Amino acid sequence: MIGLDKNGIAQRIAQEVQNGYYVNLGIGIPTLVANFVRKNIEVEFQSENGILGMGPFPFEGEEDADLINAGKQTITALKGASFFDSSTSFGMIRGQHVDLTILGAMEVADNGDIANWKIPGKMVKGMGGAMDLVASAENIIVAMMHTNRAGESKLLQACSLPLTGVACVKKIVTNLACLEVVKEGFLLLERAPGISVEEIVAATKGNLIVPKHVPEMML
Amino acid sequence: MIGLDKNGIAQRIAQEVQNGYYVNLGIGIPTLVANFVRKNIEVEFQSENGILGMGPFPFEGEEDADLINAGKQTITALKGASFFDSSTSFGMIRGQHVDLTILGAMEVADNGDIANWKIPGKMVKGMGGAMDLVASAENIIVAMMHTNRAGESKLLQACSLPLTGVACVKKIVTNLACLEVVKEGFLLLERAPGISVEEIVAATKGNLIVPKHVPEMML
Amino acid sequence: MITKRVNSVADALSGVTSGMTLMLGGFGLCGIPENAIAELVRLNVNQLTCISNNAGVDDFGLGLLLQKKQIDKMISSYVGENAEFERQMLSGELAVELIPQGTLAERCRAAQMGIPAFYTPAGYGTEVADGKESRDFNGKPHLLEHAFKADFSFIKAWKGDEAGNLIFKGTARNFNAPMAGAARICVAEVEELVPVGTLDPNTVHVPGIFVQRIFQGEQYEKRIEQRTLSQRA
Amino acid sequence: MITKRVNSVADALSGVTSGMTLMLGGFGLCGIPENAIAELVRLNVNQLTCISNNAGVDDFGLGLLLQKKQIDKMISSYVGENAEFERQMLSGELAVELIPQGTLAERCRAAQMGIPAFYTPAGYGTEVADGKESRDFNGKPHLLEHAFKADFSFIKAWKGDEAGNLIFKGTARNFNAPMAGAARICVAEVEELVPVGTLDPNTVHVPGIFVQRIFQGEQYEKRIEQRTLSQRA
Repeated sequence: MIGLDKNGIAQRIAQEVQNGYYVNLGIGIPTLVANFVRKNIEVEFQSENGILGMGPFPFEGEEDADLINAGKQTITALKGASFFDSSTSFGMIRGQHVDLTILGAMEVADNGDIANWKIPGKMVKGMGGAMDLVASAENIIVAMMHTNRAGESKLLQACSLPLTGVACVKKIVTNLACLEVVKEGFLLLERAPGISVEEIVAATKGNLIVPKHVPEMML
Repeated sequence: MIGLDKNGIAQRIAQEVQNGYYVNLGIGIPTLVANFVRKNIEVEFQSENGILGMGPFPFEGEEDADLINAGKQTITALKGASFFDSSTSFGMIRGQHVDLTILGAMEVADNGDIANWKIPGKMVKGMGGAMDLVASAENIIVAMMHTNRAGESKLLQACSLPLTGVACVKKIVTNLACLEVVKEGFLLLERAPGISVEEIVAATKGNLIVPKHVPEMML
Repeated sequence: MITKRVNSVADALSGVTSGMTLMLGGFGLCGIPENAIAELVRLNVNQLTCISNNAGVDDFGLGLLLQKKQIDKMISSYVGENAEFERQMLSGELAVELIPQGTLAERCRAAQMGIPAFYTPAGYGTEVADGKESRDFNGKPHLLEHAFKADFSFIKAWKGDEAGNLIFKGTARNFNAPMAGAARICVAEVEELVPVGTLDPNTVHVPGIFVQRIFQGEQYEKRIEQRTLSQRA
Repeated sequence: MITKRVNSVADALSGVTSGMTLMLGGFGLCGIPENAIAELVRLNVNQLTCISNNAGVDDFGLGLLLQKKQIDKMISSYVGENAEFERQMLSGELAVELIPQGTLAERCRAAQMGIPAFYTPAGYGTEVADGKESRDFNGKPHLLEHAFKADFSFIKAWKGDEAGNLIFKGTARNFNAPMAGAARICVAEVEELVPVGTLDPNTVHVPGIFVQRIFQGEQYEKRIEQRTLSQRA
């Protein structure tokens, strides 16, 4: 039981990106989503440190210390880009002008709660923009592995870690499945290639709703 | 009993403008103050519709519909000027970055209350930016005639007209006198040229504090 | 890039109906969305609530909508310079809500930036405070003010591109910038629609994300309200 | 014009003393006030409270102040990438207050713009909400957040003039713009101090009124934290 790798998760999430979307990508797997978005739709990526219309990494010799993304990586600006300050940037997020937020998580609860910023007793690095993003965005997709390194489910009835946001996650794509958060819990939408419903049930602790037919993902 | 004309009032107020001041001038007499500010000090004029570093009226043929002041008059921009939006402009005012506000009034009370925007029963044009200015500025000087057309004092114990702001006026320059608002009322600082203390007392309804010696204004 | 360009002012105003709340940029006649206003007149929508710092003059700007009695309510800071406005207001045909100018601007910006409410000292102790919550901060009383809610905002910029990025000129930025993205749909009209890539991303005043539709206005009168001049020496 | 130019970084930091609350612009190492930080190290002021989105890396940015234990408290949104920081925090030498990044930015802007408090949904239902007032707007819970109070803000721009007008480049605008005018004294350092009249008033990002002192930095390292590259085809 392995299912998708990180690129596979990103590829599946890219299918959720629709024409005309402004998208904010978190660090890690979400960053990879940009590589898989269909070329025939209009999409712009926002990075909360102050750019709209973010492009790929620069070629060697063209990197600019004044042009980075929220992961502090050197980037480029596409035609039609704009730069702005942090207050304006989070205004875009808080004002729900950004259509889709994709971010990682340590835990997601079956009511949509998310925990992704703090492990008590361990070094705490801070929430960065995650709390603003999850409190504001109308459409939040979580990209993560289905289980942690100890093999325990990251999809729970209630988060055990300090929360980042409350009842906000709409969809989750893991190495095993694509799930939607509905009133009753995690609705299993799709299986990863080669993964059975039983394997997903076994790896999920939160309330899981399993329809009669659960199709395999089309990648 | 006439005392100063409008230019005289503006000239006296100009003496209050200090080196390094950002100044917001209201419509009417306050606008004239710019003509009398000493040339050897650094001053910038802000107009709340979105310019800092406002210059004189343009020469004929150089007027620009996109460059006006808060009185809707065509103006020019000096070297070092900047343009900004209305939200930022009132941020400058609310954030007390503007050092001095000079505006007209219909009535001032001896606790510093000011009324200058509405006469009930008459056409009401609106407060414009006056309420923001008087609620925010640390240093507010009122330029006005001492009495109204009916000869009644505009310096009162309590305003009879709807207020623009509460306990905010610091200084008043009229055709008759220069006064400071202190805890006990209007402190008479200076007489206008040729005006006696008795004339000022007779024209003032609010509590007036008359020191032993009241010098004549130096213009 | 996400394209915001529409081909005509008619397309730009598609969906505007009677009874809506509209925001309109400009200060006096400076930076007003002339083409959108002309189209509102042509559409003959009425019972409008208009959030605009001023109400135009008798025969220009929002005065054109007032003449045709398309406006039921104005939310403004200053409404002088308009005889028809005065007549309708005194006769009770037109409702008017007057708001301090800085509060008006910040309530637009709050709507744009997803801030539902904020505190400001403006208007405390005046009739503007009637019915509003007040609270002391740093020993000074403030009023609680709320973000506006509007169906459309019509704004006007100097230059813009198809991505919706805008650049203003001089004091015509005024309410146009904070009204961008402050309504469900923001329609920007520009004097010049330039190809994408022309505008330096560093100099963009309003990023395209705040704009839903953009078009180049057919013509601009840009009337001057008070032509004041200096005498040449 | 009001001149804001000072002749040296020493003059620019005149009045900074131990125990003060300082704001420092930048995101990661992008747009940080390198020369002001170097001078703070030289001045050896300590017991500082620093409001800054990040805490630098071990040997650059605020990491330089942390090495010398000049900072008692950090108010930030993200503080990774710094081993000495971690050591001081875990040992209790350093107090850390973590704040959502958008709230951090807006609390700076609120201080700048004279808004004492505002509501935001960020952090509701999390430990960030502990001890804070909450209130529903439009059926959604929000937290009341207050403007920061600080003694100095140190910001860095690309270009500036003697009037204090600033222009930023790329994503180096970040917290530098909302921290301008957000403290009692705002010190701006620029890569290039240009003659007054050089900057187009239309393109100024921060008007000079928000800046008390300006100087051209002696040199800028502008270190890159994560040099990520695309492969040429």
